[in-house]
Amino acid sequence: MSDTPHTPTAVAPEPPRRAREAHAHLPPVVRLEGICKSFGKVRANHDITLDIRPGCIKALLGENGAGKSTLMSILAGKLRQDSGSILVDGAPTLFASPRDALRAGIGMVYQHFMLVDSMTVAENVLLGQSPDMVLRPARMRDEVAALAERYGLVVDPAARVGGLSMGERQRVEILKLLYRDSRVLILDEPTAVLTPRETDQLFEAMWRMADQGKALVFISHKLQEVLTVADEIAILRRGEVVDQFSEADVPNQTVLANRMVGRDVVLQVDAKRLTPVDTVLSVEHLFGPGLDDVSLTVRRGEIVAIAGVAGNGQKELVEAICGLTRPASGEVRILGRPWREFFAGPPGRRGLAYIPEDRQGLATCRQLDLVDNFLLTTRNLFAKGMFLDRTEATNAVKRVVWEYNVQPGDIAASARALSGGNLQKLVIGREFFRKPEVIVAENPTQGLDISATEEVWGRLLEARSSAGVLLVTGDLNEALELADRIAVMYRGRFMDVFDKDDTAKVEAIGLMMAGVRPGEPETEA
Amino acid sequence: MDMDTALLLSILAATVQSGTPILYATLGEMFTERSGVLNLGVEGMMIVGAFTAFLATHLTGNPWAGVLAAGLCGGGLSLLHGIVCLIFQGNQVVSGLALTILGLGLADFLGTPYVGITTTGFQAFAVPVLADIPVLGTIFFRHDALVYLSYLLPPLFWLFMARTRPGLALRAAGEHPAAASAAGLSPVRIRWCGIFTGGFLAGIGGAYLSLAYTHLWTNNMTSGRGWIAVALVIFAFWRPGRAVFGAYLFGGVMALQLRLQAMGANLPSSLMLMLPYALTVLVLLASSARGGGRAAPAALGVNIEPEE
Amino acid sequence: MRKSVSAMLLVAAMLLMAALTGCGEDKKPAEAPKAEQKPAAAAPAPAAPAKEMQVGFVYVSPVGDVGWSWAHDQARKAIEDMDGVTTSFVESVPEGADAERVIQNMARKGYDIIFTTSFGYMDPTLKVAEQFPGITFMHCSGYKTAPNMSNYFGRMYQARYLTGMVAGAMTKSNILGYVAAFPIPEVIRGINAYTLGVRAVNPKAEVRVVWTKTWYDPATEKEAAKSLLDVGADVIAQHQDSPGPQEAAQERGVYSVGYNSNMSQFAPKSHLTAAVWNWTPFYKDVVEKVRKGEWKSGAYWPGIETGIVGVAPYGDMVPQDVRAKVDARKAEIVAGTYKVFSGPVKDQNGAVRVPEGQVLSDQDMLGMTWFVEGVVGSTQ
Amino acid sequence: MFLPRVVKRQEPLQWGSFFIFAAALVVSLGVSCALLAVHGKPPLKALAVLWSGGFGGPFALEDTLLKSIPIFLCSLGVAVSFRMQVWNIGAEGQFALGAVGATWAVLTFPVLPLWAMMPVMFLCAAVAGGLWAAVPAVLRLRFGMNEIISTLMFNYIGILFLQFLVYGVWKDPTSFGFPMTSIFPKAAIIGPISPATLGRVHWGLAVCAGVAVLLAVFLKRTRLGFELLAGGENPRAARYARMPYNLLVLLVMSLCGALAGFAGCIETSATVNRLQPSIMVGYGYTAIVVAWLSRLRITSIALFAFLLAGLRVGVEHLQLDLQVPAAFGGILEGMILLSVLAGQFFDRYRFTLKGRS
Repeated sequence: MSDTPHTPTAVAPEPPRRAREAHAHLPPVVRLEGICKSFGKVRANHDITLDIRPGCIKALLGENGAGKSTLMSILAGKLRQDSGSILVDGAPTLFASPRDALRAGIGMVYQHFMLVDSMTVAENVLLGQSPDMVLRPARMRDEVAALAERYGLVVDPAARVGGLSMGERQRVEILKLLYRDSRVLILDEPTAVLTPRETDQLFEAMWRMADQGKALVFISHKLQEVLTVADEIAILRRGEVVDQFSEADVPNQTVLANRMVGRDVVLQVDAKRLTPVDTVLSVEHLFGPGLDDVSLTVRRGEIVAIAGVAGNGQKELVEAICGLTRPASGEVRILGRPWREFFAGPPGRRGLAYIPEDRQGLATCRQLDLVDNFLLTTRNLFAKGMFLDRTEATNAVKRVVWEYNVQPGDIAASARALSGGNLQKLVIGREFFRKPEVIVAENPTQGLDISATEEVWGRLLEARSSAGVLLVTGDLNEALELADRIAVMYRGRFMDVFDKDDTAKVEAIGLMMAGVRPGEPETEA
Repeated sequence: MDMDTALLLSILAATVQSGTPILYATLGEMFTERSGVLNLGVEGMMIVGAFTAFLATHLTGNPWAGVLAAGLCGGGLSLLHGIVCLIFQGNQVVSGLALTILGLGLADFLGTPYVGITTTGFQAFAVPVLADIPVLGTIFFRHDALVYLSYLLPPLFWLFMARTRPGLALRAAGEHPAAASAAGLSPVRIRWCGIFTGGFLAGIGGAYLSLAYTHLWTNNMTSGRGWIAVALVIFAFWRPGRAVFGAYLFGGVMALQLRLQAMGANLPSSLMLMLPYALTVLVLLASSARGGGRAAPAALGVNIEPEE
Repeated sequence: MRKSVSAMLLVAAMLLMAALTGCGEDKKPAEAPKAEQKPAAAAPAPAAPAKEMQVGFVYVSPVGDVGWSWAHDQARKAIEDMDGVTTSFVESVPEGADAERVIQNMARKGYDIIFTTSFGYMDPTLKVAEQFPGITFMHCSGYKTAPNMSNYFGRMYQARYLTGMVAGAMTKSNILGYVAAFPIPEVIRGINAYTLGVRAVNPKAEVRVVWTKTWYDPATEKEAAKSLLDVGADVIAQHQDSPGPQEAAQERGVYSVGYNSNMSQFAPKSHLTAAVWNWTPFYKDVVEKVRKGEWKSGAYWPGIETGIVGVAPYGDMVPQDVRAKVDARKAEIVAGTYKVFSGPVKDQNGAVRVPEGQVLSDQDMLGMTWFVEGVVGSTQ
Repeated sequence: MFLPRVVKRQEPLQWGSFFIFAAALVVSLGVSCALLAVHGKPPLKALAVLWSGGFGGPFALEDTLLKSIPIFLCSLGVAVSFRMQVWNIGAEGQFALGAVGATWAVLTFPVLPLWAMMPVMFLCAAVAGGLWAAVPAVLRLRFGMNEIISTLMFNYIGILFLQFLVYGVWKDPTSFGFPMTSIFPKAAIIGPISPATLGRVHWGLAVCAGVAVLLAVFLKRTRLGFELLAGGENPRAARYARMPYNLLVLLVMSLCGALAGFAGCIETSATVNRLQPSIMVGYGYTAIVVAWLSRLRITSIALFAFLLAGLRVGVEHLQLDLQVPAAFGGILEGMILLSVLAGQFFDRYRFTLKGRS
């Protein structure tokens, strides 16, 4: 997905680069040459050649699944390429482990932080690189504090990582690499977990690092950010580099987007408004871990989207609504029935359907076949007394597989044979089979290709006629395309809930995601 | 000193003594678990340690050779767990159980000819000066060398974990192996060390039984102490200080159960013998109810998948 | 590379263990029974012409334990030396269903006499005896018989009584400790006889009992002995096979009384004497009788006069007058002029169990479940 | 560098897993035999004795079959709970309580006729074993207590409780004070099916068959059975699909307890005809080995229960013929479990030599 053009991010107009030219003449630190990598039959990287230069921020732009992370994992020594070579300072180098890559001065900040929660910031930074046998906590703290100061990455070295915000954790990750004088820093989707304000701070730190001669690789699928921060841009599509631009010849956003997705149209759907009728889901004053006084109603015939940076309570809210965790206080009513009563039994017809983000770990069992996976939530529909009617279930699965075009359609195969998109189709087919009247969909198109996304969107809009849909998404474009109303979530509470037609508020979504109400002065996030 | 005080002191001294093998095993298992590996084979490693300690002492005449042999063989057996879990990604729970079955079998199989022989082993000696401290001297400083050695372990354990580079690495491997890996460490290699050290200490715990507690060897002489050690690790919230408390608590109950009979308490002996096991359940219940499970290393029992 | 290093370490550790055992093997005197060299008898027919008598033993514990099974195995070795007899044994056989299978295997393999030497083998032995009427079964320490199955035991309580006399004379604190295995009549009888012996020379003394529920667990048994020492006992007696209690006594510098065999090697400084078994004469007699066809089923309970039980040589610390007194009483028991459980015998609560002038019957002794006066402890 | 590297398998193994199992068996037998050789025993002959003792001939098969009855029942329960990732290693104690429950029924209603006695006995055994297993389940669900430790401790406590009863209140007054109940009345003894053709093989075998069929139907055809299977596969998905996870844990534990209780009941009634402490010979632990080897497939459980029973019987012959200590059985069990565990690696991964540049 391309990032939406109408997201106002508060970015400094001109990068405050001072020492850009100081490094321009230097040869590349690292050169990737003809890298190929397959997982089974899936070709993740194919014949990729890239240069990474000191003092330069290189953006790797591509959709989910384009092979960006795989490529960088190879560079960081985490994965091994099938063929091709990595040249460090011109010499071919073999990375058997992240250790080898680190020795060569290449470090990576992973999307999922590699930090030990129970240790302090200083301990995490010095993990695996303290020169002494015996640790001296006071000296460790001083060292880390000095380093943080130098790059403008403010964080308390004595704090336990478990208590830090995502932005702070990311700074710790960067400090880890800086501490060991890494020359190449790879940042994998670093802004996904950040508020806009934290994003700006990160960019400033990146420029500062580049000025000091570091080579940075910025992996993203967000055009706006890439254009803001990068010096050079490489576009990956389906595991191949389709284009490379240096700072001078970066084209405009639309061209970039076309190159990235491989076709012109940015996905748009025709979402006609329906008239919402009765309330199917109501949440009143919900409190709990990660939740702070959340109230919300969803009516039949509408899609309500919850937008926000991941980790601001969306997961907790969804789990409470979908019966996975008991609400600590407050009231949740589904189809007019209180939480406890509604979730007393197994899922049935005309109830609530939950399409979770984690389709492999939560919505399905990898080892079971399609019929058993189908029965997971529909078992009550095929129960005859204490027995299960498997014949009828098998027929139903066959119908759903055909109707939703699940490939490959062998219902006796285990679920792990399905790709992400097909698995999602199966899950949606299963959930819609029950004719639900409340649908909770959590990032339903994440990791899906364009055509699958189109199909999923279509299904959700279609389902709206008989159900109320709660759509939780980190993709603002998705929220704006599908939703009738939008709620912005920040630190466990709704900043606001408003109609999609309220353009003033829609404009302010970015600020709200950072915890700022429109009209209020911006405060420290 | 009147009779009751003397009795109390001797019970406390016996507490320290019967707590010592459990303390070794508990600290060993704690070490292994801090590296992220759950090794339920403590009972097996202890019994193998008890046997090899006896055998080596019997052959060499030097109990320290026995202790070394016990450590090496306990550690050696634990490496089987390493092979299954670290190389072959086997289930840690089941592998540990298998290790227990195997260890009990091995020690019994190899040890049968040695039942009924005595060996030199360790003898109690009073530590000069310290032994003369009233009360404490009697309780703590009139034992054998392995008991004195065990006093050093918990502080060393703490120092190692909190204040050394390898300790930091070990904790990282147990909490977040991927983070350790990203930091250039090899969590698998660290876990090998954790497993071996745990086995080594469990072996010494076993050695205590056959070289100091008695100077004899017999099958099943660990009689569940290894399992109690596994439970104590949970009870201790993976902290060495609490492990000392737990081990001595059990030592106390074991010492008490027989002394109650000797004092003429008219209770069926089966019920008395239940005490340590019932206490294990209670103690674990208390620590579980207080959320002790949350103190566990985050990656405990989770294998490190091989990288492709 | 790393993996191979660890694998090598492991192999090395295993080799070390194996090598240690191997060395140990060499030092042990070769005592492998000859039976194992012969191919197992293929025909299960019990009526095979008996050129060689095959005698089988089923033991509950390892023969190396210098205790109960060891004592039986001494006798087995003696039989093995007889002409035309081969023996074999199975050790560490759990009582219960497994025992039945082991005994049955022996019977199928054509053994002529099978000795089963633990109480728990009684019912299994009986079951197998019913299936193999041509084979002679000898069960030790039980009470059931069949046409081809005898039970036998020795009057160990007589030796216990005598050792009690020694202990009673040697105690200063008047508290004696008794580390007991399981609360079964055999053990209770021994404790009672021991107590009677103690009180015969020292009426003020009491015997404290601790149950370990073990037959061979040095750690527990030693700890039990220590617990008795802690409450003031200065002589320790035991009814298990491990020398753990002896060790405990020696470490504290007090006296001990052994069981099964002369245990003085484990505690030379504290070992007063021991109540010992000597099964050889009885077993030889059984083999001879079976061979000659004179064997009869019955319940055999020979006493000290046959030498099946006895008292081990006294330790140096036992004074001459005590020795003389005990020896004199031993002579009376051998002659049959003195019975251990002759009245009046009171139980723990002071009730008279054997009135003045009467003697407890064998039946009552075999089913004894009460303690005599002077014992502190529970019979459960 | 020609070190092999590990690659995740994309397709599941089909027949290969059988060969891997065979290889694991060979490895474990090989190591065990090496130990025998070190001990100075002829390894090949030992294997022959092991085989003929456990499986060679009608007597051996009869013994093995008898022994596999309690192992099979315990394994069924253990397998179901392992499948739910509930690490119940308390089959031994549940077996003991089952024996206690059955004995209680016999001692309380000694005059019941056979048709009433049997159901009452089995019911009491199942209830006693089931409750004994339910306690650790409740402790886990309510307090998050580790069930591995609690079930293990409950083994020790259960066995001592059995001893307490047999040494105390239940002691047969005519047993001369020995720890055993009186012999059960005829109506309470599970008899042989057909002494002429099947020897001592008793009706417990029929109970096994019945239980196996019922369990198979339950798991394959009922809703609760489906929930058990799926819930064990992925506990998170079970929560997602709103399966009553707590109830399922309680159910599998109680089921395991009840099945182990059946085993205890059968052992008491059919094999020793009375309750005595020596019925405890570690079937509950062997069941763990069987359960893991067979991964819940009921036919596999039957096969492996028979195999390990044969191993135990064969080891007794080893002892008689070659004076190999009984503990050899433990070594074999441990080695087989370890090597099969290691072998399962190849279900998910394979080694490859290619792909290094």
